[in-house]
Amino acid sequence: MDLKAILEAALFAAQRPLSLAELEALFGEDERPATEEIRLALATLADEYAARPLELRKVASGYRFQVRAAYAPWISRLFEERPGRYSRALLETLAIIAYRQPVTRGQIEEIRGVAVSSGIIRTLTEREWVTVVGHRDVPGRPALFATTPQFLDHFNLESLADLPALPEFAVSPELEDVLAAAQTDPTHPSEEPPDPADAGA
Amino acid sequence: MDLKAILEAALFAAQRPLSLAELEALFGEDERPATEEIRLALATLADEYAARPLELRKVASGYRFQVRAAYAPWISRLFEERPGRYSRALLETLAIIAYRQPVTRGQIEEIRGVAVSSGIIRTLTEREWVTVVGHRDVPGRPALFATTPQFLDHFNLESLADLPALPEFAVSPELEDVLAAAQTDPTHPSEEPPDPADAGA
Amino acid sequence: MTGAAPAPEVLEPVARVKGAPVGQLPEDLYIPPDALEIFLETFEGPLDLLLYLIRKQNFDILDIPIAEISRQYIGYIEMMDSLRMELAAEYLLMAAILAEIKSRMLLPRPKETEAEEEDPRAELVRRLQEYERFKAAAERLDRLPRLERDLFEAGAGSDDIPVPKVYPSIAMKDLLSAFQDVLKRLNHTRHHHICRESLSVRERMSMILERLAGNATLAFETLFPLHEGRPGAVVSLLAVLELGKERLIEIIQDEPLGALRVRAVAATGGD
Repeated sequence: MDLKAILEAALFAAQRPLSLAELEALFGEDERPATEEIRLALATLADEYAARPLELRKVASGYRFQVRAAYAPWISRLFEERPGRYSRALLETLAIIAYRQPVTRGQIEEIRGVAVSSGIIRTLTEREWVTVVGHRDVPGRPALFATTPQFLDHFNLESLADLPALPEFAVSPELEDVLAAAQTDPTHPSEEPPDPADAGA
Repeated sequence: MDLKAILEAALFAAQRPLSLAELEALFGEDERPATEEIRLALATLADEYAARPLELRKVASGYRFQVRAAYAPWISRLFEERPGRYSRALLETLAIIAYRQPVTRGQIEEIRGVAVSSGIIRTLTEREWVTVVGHRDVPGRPALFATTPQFLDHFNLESLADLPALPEFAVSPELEDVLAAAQTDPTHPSEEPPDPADAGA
Repeated sequence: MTGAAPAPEVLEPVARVKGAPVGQLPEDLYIPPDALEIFLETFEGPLDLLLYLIRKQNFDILDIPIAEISRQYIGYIEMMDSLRMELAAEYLLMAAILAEIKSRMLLPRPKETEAEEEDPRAELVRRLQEYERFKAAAERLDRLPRLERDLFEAGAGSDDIPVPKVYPSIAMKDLLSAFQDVLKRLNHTRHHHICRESLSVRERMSMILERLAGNATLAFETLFPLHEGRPGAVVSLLAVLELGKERLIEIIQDEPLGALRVRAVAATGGD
């Protein structure tokens, strides 16, 4: 049986990202291919889907097939529930946790200048985007929050390093608009992440 | 946008069968293709996947991409159920069956002093370590459980006699009793009254 | 995404309109009555409101005209107050900070210390810049293609594929210790005989019952395989006798001195 076809079948059957280790474990000990062979087969597979509405993408917890963003207008009609629009407060809190992790609630509040509602922290932890990774050794032992692989998976990222760069200086609103235009255009080349399967990481 | 590609994207995104009506509903009123066009596109799509490990199938509730059955040996490893460790109650039940077979559930309960859950008996029989070798002729006709050759195999034993002895427990006069009782009357009534718990077993 | 911010326009000092009917507020500050509740939600806090005022008027964030900004900020706060809106404490705290900075700016500073002394606005500027970075980061995060909104996981059915079970293993020592626990408990509660010698007998009992499950009766002698020799015969005999004692089998003899047969007391089966 063809290695590539087995990987393809498994990635579609799993309905979640599969790590290289999980892909290797599909095979019995006597027939197990080398990791390098699996990587190669995944790259070929990604190429074969280049002209299809699906793409093979590597995200934090592994490889997955996903429908390309260009099809969202039709696909979203399939789902009754509109995808949640997240409030600015939630997104700002999430951004601070993502870029400054691990952080305490107090540190988030210091940056935002307002109290962080418990509802936001609850939503973020219930979605499994954020988790408590420890406690700060100061009075009250406040929880330290960090993002999870599920957060990266959901935002189509492979690692925290793939997050858009945090602006180093205050950017003028005009420049911000230019950046915004570039990023919302799904066919914009700079937006397209590198080919999932050939990433050696 | 290509009709066929939109259908393909939707079928993979839905993760459930989609009816023709649902496929039509993907499109706005102004762009909605005729049912015949959708059928045709689906047929083309099915052809395009002919050489892949997936097939477009029509099932009762609609169309869906499925992993071809030939890939089951690998795919099934994805879904392996790994129940946790066995409970103390299960170990005790198994030990009693091993050392005291053939025994009824009522007798096991009498020895353990607590009820034996059906789940434990089911697990042990599913695992093929325990089997029913007969029924006791008392009200309710409770099943008599004994261990199997698979049980011996798992513990690398040739026979039950190879089960480790429990030296700290003195040899009882039971063997003498058996001989004595048997010599006088082979149908000597059991010293153990029928256990009422057996009736419900 | 500067949100619900109105079109850029030079701000009037809003303190003048304190208490005035909403409709007479300068256009830039005009907030439709049904949107009053939304106003505070439009701004994510005092830093956000300040940033809005600064950006809207193209002030240099590094050289904020603090008197002007303070007046406008306090104008908003007073308007909120006059409209009886609940103001988060953070907004009032910021008003106090602005007033303090303003007063420090007004104080004449000796020339020689001016170089070392920090600009009273420095800390506020640092906070504003830091907040602005994360505000921008949040907007970029929101624009990332995201699962369930822009991207959808692709899956195919695999219903016909069986789900194998991988069973946990048991070590002999665990089985033994479980049994020892049972026996210890038994010793505490009642007198019960568990004798190890009968193990091979018990195994033989199971075997005989299993054989009887497939046969109505068995000839007594077939229960004694010759190749097992004398010890085997003893084990078999004990097993037959124990089964008889437990009323699991019957030993039948149709006529005096006739052949002995063994049958299960009740019809047995593997069910």
